[in-house]
Amino acid sequence: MHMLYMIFIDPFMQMAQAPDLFAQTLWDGLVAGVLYALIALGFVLIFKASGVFNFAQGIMVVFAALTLVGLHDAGLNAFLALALTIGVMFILAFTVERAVLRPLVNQPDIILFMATFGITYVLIGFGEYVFGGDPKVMPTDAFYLPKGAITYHTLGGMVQFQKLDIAAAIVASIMVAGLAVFFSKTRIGRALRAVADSHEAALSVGISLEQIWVIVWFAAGLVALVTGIFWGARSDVSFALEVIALKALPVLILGGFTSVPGAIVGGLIIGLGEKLFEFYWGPLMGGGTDAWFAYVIALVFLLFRPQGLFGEKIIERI
Amino acid sequence: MRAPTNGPDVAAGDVLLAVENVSLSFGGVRAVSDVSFDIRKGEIRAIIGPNGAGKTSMLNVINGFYHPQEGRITFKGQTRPKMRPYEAADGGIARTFQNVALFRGMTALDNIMAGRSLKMNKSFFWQLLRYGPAMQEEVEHRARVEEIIDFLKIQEIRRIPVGRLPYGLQKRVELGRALAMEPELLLLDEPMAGMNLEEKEDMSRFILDVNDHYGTTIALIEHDMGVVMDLSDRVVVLDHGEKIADGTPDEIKSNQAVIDAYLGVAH
Amino acid sequence: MKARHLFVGLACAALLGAAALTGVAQAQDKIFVPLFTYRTGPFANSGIPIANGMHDYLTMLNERDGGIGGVKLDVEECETGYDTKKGVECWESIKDKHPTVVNPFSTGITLQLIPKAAVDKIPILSMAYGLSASAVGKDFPWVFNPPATYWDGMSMIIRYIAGKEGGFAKLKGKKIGFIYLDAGYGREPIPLLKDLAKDYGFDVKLYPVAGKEMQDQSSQWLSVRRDRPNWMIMWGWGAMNPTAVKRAAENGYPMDHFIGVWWSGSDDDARGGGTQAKGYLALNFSGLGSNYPAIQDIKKYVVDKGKSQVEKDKFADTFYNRGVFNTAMVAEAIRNAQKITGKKVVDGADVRKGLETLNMTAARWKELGFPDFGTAIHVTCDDHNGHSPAYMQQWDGKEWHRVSDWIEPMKDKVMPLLDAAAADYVKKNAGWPKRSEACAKLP
Amino acid sequence: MLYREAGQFKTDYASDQAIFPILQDRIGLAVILAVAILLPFANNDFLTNAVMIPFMIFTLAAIGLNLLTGYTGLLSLGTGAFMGVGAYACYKLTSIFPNVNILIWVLCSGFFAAAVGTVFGLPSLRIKGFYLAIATLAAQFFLEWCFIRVSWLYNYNISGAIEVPQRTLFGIIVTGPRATAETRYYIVLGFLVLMTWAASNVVHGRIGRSWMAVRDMDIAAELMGIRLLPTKLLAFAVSSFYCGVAGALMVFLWYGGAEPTVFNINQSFTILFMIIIGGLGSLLGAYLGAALIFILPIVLRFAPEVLGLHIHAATVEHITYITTGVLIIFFLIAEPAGLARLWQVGKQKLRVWPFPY
Repeated sequence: MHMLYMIFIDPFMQMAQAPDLFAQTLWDGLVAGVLYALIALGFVLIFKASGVFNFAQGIMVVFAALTLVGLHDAGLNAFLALALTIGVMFILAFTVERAVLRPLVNQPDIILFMATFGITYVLIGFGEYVFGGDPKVMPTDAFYLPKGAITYHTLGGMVQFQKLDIAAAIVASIMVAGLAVFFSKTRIGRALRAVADSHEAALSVGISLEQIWVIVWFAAGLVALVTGIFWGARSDVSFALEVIALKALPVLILGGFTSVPGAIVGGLIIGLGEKLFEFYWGPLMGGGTDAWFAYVIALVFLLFRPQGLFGEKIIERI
Repeated sequence: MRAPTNGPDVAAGDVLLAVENVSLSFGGVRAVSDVSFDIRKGEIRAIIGPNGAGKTSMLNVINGFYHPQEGRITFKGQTRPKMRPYEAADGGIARTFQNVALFRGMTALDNIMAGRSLKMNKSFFWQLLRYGPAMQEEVEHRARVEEIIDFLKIQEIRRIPVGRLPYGLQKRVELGRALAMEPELLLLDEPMAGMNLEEKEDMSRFILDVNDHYGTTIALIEHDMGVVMDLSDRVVVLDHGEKIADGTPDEIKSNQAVIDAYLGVAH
Repeated sequence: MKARHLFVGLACAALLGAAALTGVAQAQDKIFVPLFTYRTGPFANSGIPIANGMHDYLTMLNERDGGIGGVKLDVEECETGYDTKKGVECWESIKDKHPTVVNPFSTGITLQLIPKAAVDKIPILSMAYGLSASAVGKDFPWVFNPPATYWDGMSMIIRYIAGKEGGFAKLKGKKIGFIYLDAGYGREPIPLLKDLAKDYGFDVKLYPVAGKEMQDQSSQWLSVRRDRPNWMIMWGWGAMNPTAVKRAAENGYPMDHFIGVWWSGSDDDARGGGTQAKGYLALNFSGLGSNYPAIQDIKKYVVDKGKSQVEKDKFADTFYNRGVFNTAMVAEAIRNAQKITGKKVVDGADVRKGLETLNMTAARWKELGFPDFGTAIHVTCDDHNGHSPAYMQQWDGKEWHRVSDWIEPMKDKVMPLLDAAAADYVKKNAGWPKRSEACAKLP
Repeated sequence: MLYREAGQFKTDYASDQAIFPILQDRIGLAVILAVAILLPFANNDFLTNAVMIPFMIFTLAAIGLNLLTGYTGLLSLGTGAFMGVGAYACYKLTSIFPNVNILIWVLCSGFFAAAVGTVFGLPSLRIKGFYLAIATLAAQFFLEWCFIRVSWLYNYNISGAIEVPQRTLFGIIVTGPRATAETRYYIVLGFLVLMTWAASNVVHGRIGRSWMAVRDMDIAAELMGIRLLPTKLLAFAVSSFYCGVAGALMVFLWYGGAEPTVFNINQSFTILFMIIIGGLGSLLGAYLGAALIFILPIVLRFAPEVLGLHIHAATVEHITYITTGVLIIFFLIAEPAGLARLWQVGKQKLRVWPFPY
């Protein structure tokens, strides 16, 4: 009886009694969701255009952020470092296309998936070799990232918005909007969508598949860089960041592997869901539920909608 | 055209499968509407119609892959509103597919052996040991499969993964896999699509032999009118999901609705 | 063609492998000190400075004194990546080379190696980590974990808090939060914390942080805001530490009421929090800064000669000094072993005796060139830990400062727990060998 | 010239259905087994303890995953957790019933893993491909959390880890620190050989065919009377059984104790690499993949030292990472179907040698 009360009534009582904490949980969930969505976005870009499930996205986040901070620490001007990092991400995209994707064209999905593990290993080794394994502090001032928080004393307590989180949310929105425009308005963007629909169709309108792959991997690299800057500023830039990539997986399930808005909505659902659950129900189980809750949401969700949030219902044909 | 003795006489025999007022739709799009026909024991029954007429959907309904929203199906005297595909298979319905649906990673032999799955029942324990009853069973069924392989003249390709076989041979292996199930009713979905004349003749002979030799009832979808008219005892014609004609090949040939449908005359 | 290249490649790899496996035996004219380090992987931020400290001190002894007792030290790092599998692999690769002592530097690896230590006759020195129960010498003759156990650490923190609150009586009704890495390491102090809570009447709130969530922690710190504990204690490691410090600062938690254990007090841990982290407290048992003769010698003989991997600005930071502290104990144990056995080149069995007679008083530390550097350690046959005191350090926004005297652990609370834990371990590990090694004595 | 099947005629289907129909293959197998049996006489503890025992345990787990992913086409990322279930089950069983032979418990722990695997396999009816992989991630993380959180599982040990007690078999110590490397080696080898043999029997018979049928074309399989859910669940159960036994062996005969992190997601990924590199749907592939992914980094780590190069341990580790990554990509490009396929191609070439076809 007590258990049922703790599960079904007490959390809602708490929400009502301390609305400030509830609001704060919602905000934290949203911020986490935006950050998850950013990682998922990198996955979606590559999957959409090349059908590759890019496991290396997580390490690309670390690699991009490390390069940026490494160059800055070496004494370069912040924006020069940023420009150089973008250059490095382009070289990476180009190399991946040349050395990995091109020789493996038309292979089954799982082989390409496996190849991205190879890329992960190379990037871990290379990144640690060049930059060392010790954590770096993201020079937030140099990049004009805001510090501090906006605090509202309201709802019988206080609600705090970290300026950095607000900036992350804004940048993420701009990025999503930018990508949406890119996909629908530009020639390359339309070509990308053509590739997503059918490789033959893309070839028949005279678009080089190789160029497109370089472009999407480069775009994913940029998304990784942005993700790395914000995650790095929230904690620090180290290889431990790599594991957050796993959080993008349930997001992808919810949003679908090919949908940009899906990645955003999925990210928000996962972020909100796990923060609310951990905050209100986690203590009942001894806490730490955020390690698995996102995956369970995704699993339950899949059982009812195997095609994802934005996917079409699949009719099987023979 | 087959010998006249095989026509009306057999057609008057027992009904093996009856389709009554079946309707099927996907999200508002009607694939089959209010279709009724029957298949009699021992006959070769053709289902024809222009593209998109709902022929394949009809086969899918018959072996339980699609569940019609309305109507009912009676097979061997038993009426079931919903039948699972494996229940259909268990009841003796086998089929081949429009686009070959072989197990591409397996050899031709294994594909046909897989067709015997339902007939093999030795427990997991014996399977683990691959000894005693399990091995005995394996050898018995291998012998049956070898008969089919001989019958279809595919001895040479036994050990080749089917993904590497030419299309015509794949179709033959697929027929073999269906035969391995020793079905009472064999559904063939365009068994001769994409074949040259010689291959078509071979396949036609196999179909007739199966019908004669094993007494298997056959329902087939085919586009080649010559083949259809030669092989089948009775023909049902679908167009836009509706039945427009049903009868012997001769009757169908002279049916105005059928001619209109094939020529694309507006209704 | 492709296939042929592959086979050639595989053959080469196989040959190399065979060579690697047979090439382990070598001549013994040096004292072999393997260092299990991790400069890679998710915990590298804590591992790198320690590795540098350990490596550089031993190298300095070689350069300055020509080794220990006139015998050169053969210092060899084995990279574990904080991964148990690789740790066990390292053990297997060094065990036939007459190693003197193994510092596993990972609780997971330590737990794995404890049973092997007695069999392979290699002592394990797990400096204030690993299995607390291994402090009981009669059950764990081959394992040493000075200068203090986690339980000692927790009791010191509570003693410090009581001091700040104005006595143990004032703890009544207070709320103490405990945020920890959700693993054996972080969970270990919980029983003692709960015992103390019962004794002194304070409330305990637990905030586990899963390894994967180390870099987020927003839910945990929001819960902290809800529960408003008077004090926060942290048992964190790796990237968990700087993130926790940052989140605490963001959530407006008073930093001078936030205390980390000695593994949560590196420079990187606090630096990540920037100026906001000002006031953060952590336990420490090794010295701060480079203002010690021996550390200056490291600079002179090793760092300035380019024989170290340490970055200039990270020389002699907190965890670097912790590494130095660790190898200072190792060196002392080797000296003791030489004295006890009369041998110059000592092996694991000898150094076990050396460790068992480790007695590093303030005077001895001074002799070694570390005046007032480390806590006094007295290891005995029964007590393989010493239960030494530690002090509190505080971050001023730029560096750590010592802000307390030596804080004594509550041995009366800790010892019964330790004995019970050791007995429990022996009971559960059927067939655990009875101690057969005689107690070592310095001549 | 030696590798020919000419002159070996089959006179009945039983011998034609044998798993190694060619004589030379059987001889080769016998030689490999003999080498495996004689290996401990090389008296190299590093080889037995740190190379062969783990290699065999990884192979066993890889066989398990290959039954599920390679043969049945169900991608799973929960291998590590299923191994954990086996290890914890074995630990609990031997704590509760210490007098029963430990090897029986090792085998029994497989059944616990099978049960858990079956439960987490239930979604496989509705979910396919990468979606299913992520569903198994839920199993991975949830079980990992349980290993940390449910203290009963590790007998309330303060260290939060499981510790292997000493157990004997006919008076010989088989687990715990005092068990010799040779004893443990032979036990693991025994499990591996028996379970490989059983797996090979299963995949070559009716059940294996129905698994592959489901993998290649699930709809056609269903229309042929192969029930999808029981078939997939059986694959999950058998696969998890193998992983569970591998997990129990790993803790009891290799590590001698384990923290929950041993069964983390990286373990799952490692074993997945093994089967992809080795060859999906091939038992030989599990062996080759485990050899490449597990032994190669060890060789790389110790190679510079042997060659007399003095490189920092950390640098070696970095180079190991890079080389491993490059080799993974290289092998995928050279033969996407895995090392086992390379082996077959080589064998085929040998058969018709000196002619190219």
